[in-house]
Amino acid sequence: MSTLAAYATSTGEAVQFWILGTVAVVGALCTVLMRRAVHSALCLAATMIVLAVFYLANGAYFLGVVQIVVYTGAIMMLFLFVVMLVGVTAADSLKETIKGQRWLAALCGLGFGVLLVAGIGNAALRNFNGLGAANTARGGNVEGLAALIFTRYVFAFEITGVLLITAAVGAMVLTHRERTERARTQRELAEQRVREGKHLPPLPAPGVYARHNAVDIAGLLPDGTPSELTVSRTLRERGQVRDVSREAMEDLKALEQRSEERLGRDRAEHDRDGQEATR
Amino acid sequence: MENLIALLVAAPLLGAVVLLLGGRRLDGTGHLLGTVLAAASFVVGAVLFADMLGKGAEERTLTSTLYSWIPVEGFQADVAFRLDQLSMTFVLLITGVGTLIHLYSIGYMEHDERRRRFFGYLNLFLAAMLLLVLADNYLLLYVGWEGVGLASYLLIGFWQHKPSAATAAKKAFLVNRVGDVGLSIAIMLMFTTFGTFAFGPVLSSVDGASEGTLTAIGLMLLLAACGKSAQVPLQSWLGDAMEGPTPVSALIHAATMVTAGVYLIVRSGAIFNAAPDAQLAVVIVGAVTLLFGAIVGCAKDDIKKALAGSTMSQIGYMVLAAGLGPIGYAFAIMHLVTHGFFKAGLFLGAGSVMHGMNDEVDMRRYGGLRRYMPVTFVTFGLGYLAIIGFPGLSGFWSKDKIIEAAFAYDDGVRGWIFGGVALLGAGITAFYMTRVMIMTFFGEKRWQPDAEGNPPHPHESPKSMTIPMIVLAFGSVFAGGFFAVGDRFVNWLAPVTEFEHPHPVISVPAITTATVVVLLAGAAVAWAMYGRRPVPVEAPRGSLLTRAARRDLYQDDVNHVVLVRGGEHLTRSLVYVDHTLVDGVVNGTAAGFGGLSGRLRRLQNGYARSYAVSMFGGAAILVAATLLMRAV
Amino acid sequence: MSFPILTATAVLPAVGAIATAAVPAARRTAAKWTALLFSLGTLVLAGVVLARFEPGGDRYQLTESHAWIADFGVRYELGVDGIGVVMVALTALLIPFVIAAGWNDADPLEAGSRRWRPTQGFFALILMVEAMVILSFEATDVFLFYILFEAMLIPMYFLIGGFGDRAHAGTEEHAAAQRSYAAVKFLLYNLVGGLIMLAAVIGLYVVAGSFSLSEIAAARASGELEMATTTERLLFLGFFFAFAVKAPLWPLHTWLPNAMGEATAPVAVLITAVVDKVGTFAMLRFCLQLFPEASQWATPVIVVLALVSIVYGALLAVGQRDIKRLVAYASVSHFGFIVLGIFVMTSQGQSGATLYMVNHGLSTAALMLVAGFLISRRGSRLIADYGGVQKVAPVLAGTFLIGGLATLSLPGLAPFVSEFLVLVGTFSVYPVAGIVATTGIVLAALYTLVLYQRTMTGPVKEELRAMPDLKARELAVVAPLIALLLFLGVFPKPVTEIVNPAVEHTMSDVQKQDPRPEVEAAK
Amino acid sequence: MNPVNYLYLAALLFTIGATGVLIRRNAIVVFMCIELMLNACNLALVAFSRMHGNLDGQIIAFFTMVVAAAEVVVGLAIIVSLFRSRHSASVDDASLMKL
Repeated sequence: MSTLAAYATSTGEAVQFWILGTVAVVGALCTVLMRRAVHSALCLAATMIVLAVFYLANGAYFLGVVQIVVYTGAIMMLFLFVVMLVGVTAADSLKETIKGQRWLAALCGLGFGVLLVAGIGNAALRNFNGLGAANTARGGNVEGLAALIFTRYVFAFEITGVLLITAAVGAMVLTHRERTERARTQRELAEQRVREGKHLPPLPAPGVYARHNAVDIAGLLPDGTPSELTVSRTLRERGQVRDVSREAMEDLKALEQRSEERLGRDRAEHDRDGQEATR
Repeated sequence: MENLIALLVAAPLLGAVVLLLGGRRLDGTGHLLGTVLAAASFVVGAVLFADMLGKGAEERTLTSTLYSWIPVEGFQADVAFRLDQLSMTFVLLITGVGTLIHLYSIGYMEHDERRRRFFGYLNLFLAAMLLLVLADNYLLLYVGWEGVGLASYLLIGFWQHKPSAATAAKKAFLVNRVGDVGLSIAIMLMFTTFGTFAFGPVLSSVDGASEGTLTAIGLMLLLAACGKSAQVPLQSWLGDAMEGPTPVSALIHAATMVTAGVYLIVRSGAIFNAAPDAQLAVVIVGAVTLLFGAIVGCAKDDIKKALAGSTMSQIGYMVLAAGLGPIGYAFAIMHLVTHGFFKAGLFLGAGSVMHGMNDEVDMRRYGGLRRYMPVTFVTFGLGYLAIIGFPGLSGFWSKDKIIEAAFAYDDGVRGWIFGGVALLGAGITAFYMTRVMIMTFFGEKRWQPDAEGNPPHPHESPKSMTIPMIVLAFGSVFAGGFFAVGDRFVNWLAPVTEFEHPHPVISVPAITTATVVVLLAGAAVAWAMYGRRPVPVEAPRGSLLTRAARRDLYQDDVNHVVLVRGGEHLTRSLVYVDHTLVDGVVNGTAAGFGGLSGRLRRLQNGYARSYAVSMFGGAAILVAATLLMRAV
Repeated sequence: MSFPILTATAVLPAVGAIATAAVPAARRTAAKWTALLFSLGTLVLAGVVLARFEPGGDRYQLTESHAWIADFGVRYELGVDGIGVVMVALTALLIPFVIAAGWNDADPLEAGSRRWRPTQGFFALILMVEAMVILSFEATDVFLFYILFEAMLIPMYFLIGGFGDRAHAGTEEHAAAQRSYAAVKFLLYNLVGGLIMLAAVIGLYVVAGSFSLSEIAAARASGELEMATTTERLLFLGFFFAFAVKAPLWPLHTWLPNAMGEATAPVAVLITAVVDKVGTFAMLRFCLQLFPEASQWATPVIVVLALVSIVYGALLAVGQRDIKRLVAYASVSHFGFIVLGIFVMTSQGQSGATLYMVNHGLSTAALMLVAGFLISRRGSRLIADYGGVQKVAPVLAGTFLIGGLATLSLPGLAPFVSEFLVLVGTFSVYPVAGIVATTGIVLAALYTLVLYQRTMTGPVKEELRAMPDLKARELAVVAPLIALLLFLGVFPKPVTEIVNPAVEHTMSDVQKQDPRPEVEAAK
Repeated sequence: MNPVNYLYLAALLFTIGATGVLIRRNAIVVFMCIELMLNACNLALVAFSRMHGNLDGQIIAFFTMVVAAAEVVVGLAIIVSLFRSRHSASVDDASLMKL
């Protein structure tokens, strides 16, 4: 293990870097470019796992594991959870609405990247100490970190602990909605509906077709247009309602055409029969 | 005795303060108080005069320093008085005529609800005028100078509800201010030249100064005199000043204030004596005004304006005489005093006529008044004879001397020119005064009803008005003779003004004869034109010269076009420039910043991502800067 | 240590401001009386200062000195010379008149108006201004002066922007816009000036290492402190610019007509008679004393600017249609005279300029306050809306005329003395400038008399027939001012006695001698 | 191979993440991009730790993770409550930061 942490990289690490590095960059790009948030999240998770491997490769064993457990395991799951909450299948439009924003962003990104690369390239980073000594000084990477955290960085550590608790409480405060009044009973709701004078009877049922899962298909009004009321609001907002009104008409049209053809052929046969009969 | 000098000024000043601050409680008695205080001042003057007569000719000058007025490093102005023969003459004239006119005003202003204030202003005028002639330095003289200007402003505009009166008052003050600029600059020149502006030191150290400086001082003093004494080119205000009540015209715009310019020149005689160019300018101004006023006087139908033209012309004589140097100073002052008598008398007579004619001033609507106003007719007539220089009356003695002196100017061509002008002026004077006399008191009645349709009922004025007229008529008749016999007046003034006997280019009897002939000719022409034919009620169109003279020889029109219009355009364009250019630059800058901010505001579009871009760009710039700094 | 009387003159009005502001909102009259009493108390203190000041004594008297910001050498240093003590007295004298004249100006408007007018605030702000102006006349520490110079803008801004003239043309909204324009313009002009001055103040500290006026002046005089010519000139310009904005000198004057036009008449008096004087006073005290060579270097340009101010201000006054703006432009003209007097560097000029500051304060106060009374009666600032006032309100017209005559420097009234001294002082070194400035007296007569003629004489306008004459309170405001104008006109010695030694000091600062007369006159 | 390549990779990932923040409107994706940037920093820190042969870099990376966790918790909570009130997770909808 200690050799891995040394400043000289082995060929194996080089190969690993180039392969996984590519993966990480592609993952990052996909995070930015995917239209659906859930895909972005998955790509980001992939990048993070790659980074965890790099940590391990750099001798930061503890961090590598924490990266997987905390980041990939906890934080990314939190992301996915929120994505689900907000609407998992809604795709973002990537069309830019602020004039010039994309160009400026690209320009700044490119410029910044070039600057960073140039800076790193200019920096004299040739002599590495390697991590071997540091990692082994107290018996291992974890022990070494622990020694530092609980000595030199103990205040920072404690303060981050406080920060975490504050954040947890803050999140609760932000998302929790205090119920300030008694929940209304079914009777009261019914009475309210009567007072407001709309939808006295139950909402109309969704359209039911044998070939479809009916919940996401709007029931059709007599003129053939779909009724909004028949499908759940959540589905509507996610854009997951399927409109089958035209489909039904087309089905009918196809049916009619087919029967026409069938009937036409019958008539032709009939005529022929008739001619034959008169002949 | 010195302490009495301050009392001369203090008495009318007290009157002015009490009357102006006293409020309506004094409405009933105010005019009496004013008159009494004016008379008190005259009495003090008479006492001082008696005292002065008791002393030798060289010891007659009294000075009295009250207190240090403006003590500043290198600049000492005192409130100090000087009473010598010259000031004494003026004191007696001012307080004497002033008291008479106060008396006259009691009757004249009887029906005016603001009579108390009128007397307050009159007292203020007396105080300022006495300060003017009693001051021992030019700066204090300047105070009196502006003080009489203020009193004149207030009195011309006394009937302020008449826009024409208010305008005339403003015009008088403004034109006088132009003259005041001259006096200011003269004082400043004296200060820089002599380090002082007190009469004694300045006039006694004239020899040390260069002629150029003295000429400059002289010309500036002349400018001042032109303003105050209505000499060309600053004469335009005097005609309009007749908008004031007639006693004001008599006192201020005939007898006293307008002669202040002559006083100034005579007082500064030492300076003029050393600056012949300035003297020449004075003589020219006097001669031009003499003719100018006379010509204007010939054409005016308004009795007061005709008299105003005459005043201008007579002061022209005085200025002309004052410009002649030691041969003329005493005669200038002598004519000034006799003129004070007869011109005040003439104005009071005119006032009396107007009083009886529903305040009508147009002579074409008078006529035949001699039977209705006998006292006025006689006193006015005596004044008339005096002013045209009828032998034996006051005007003859004083004017004749001036004509002689003018012929004596410089022994050569100049003597002929200015002597001739003075002689011609005498002729024109006789013409226009005869015209006034005939149109007013002779011929047939041309009376017209006034604006309300009341026909005039001419009647003799009350005693309070006629008595001053009679007293002044006495002066008009006898004063000149009294002064001239034995050169009394000349000898009296000589210690102050110096005196040389004039040596005219032609003999004195010839001049006297010529004068008499010329004035008879003038009077005869006037008789031929106005006495033998009926005078039309509506003024005929007249010749080119008549029309020009009616319009004051177009001087007002020139002023209007050049100064008023030009000034209006100038101020209007300056207001525009101030608004658009001076202010515009600033407002433009402000608008520029506003516009820029408006543009920059669009960057703040509220989109967090936009802000993020700028942050990111900023970070990039920071990185770039760091790298650059490392690279350098 | 003796009683710090100079501090007291500034602390008392400041305390008064707090006390006035603390009076409950409903008791407006009590607040007014509080303000008036405090201002009168300050006047008494100023009288004590005047009495304890010895004209022939040290240059700076009644000095106080305490460390303030030790790290930068900033000290709380006070002291008055002859000029300062006169200005303190003038300020303390005028404020009671301003308060009395503005007695009803900050009352709530009639019902239905949405504008909020905190009466207490109005009087508290006036006292605040008084405190700062007085202290700035007393400050002998450049930094302390700078702070006050800037800080007095704050109450002035609110006085201009918050309490406009009730008489305005057009709608309330339009008037509010005009007012806020004027207030912002006032603030911006003065802030720009102050900013440049701040740079110069810092520069001075860098060069001299001290903020103390007396220390720097002494070091300069003894030659310990050498300033490079360019440095001195730049620093001078920095200071001068700020003072020229405040004074105001052409072409930096355009804020004044707006501010004076939109503010109430007492506040306009406060601006022109009190606050602006800080500018001219500071020219005398700081520009000439700290930068004598640079002052002489700049003199020709400044003299020309002052002349332009005189003539230009007067001409623009002639062209105005608004009474208050007319007075404002007349003030521009008068400030031209003051600056001229300061920079011609003769004894007469400087004495005249100092005297002019006092007299202009009195004469403008008289004219402007009467104009304010007139305007409040008719509800219009336009000259054309008046006519024949003399007939219905003779006392008002009379006081207005006297105020106008003082403005045109009629001999016998105080401004004549100062104006003539300035003219003589100018003429003795720059004859042409003297002559040009003298023409200003004709223009002054023109705008004053035109104003009087159009408003007071002629037939009475129909709307004015019922106009009341001056009330007792108003007469009590104007009468003492006129009495003072008359008194100082015939007997200015009490003031010149105090001012003369200070002027001699200044003359020796700039190392100038009065020109000798051409001829030694016989005595 | 030179371990500096890790730094290049970190720079690249950081830039991609930053660009993503600027381009995407969905608040959740923006958040993910921020996480990507943080991870890139961590990678760089770990690489530095290796280069310099001490563990401080890792400690800082560790703290970064903790803080990132706290930040995600709060951030996601904010997104959820925003979504509740606005029925949208787009950052452009919350453009009230102007007059």
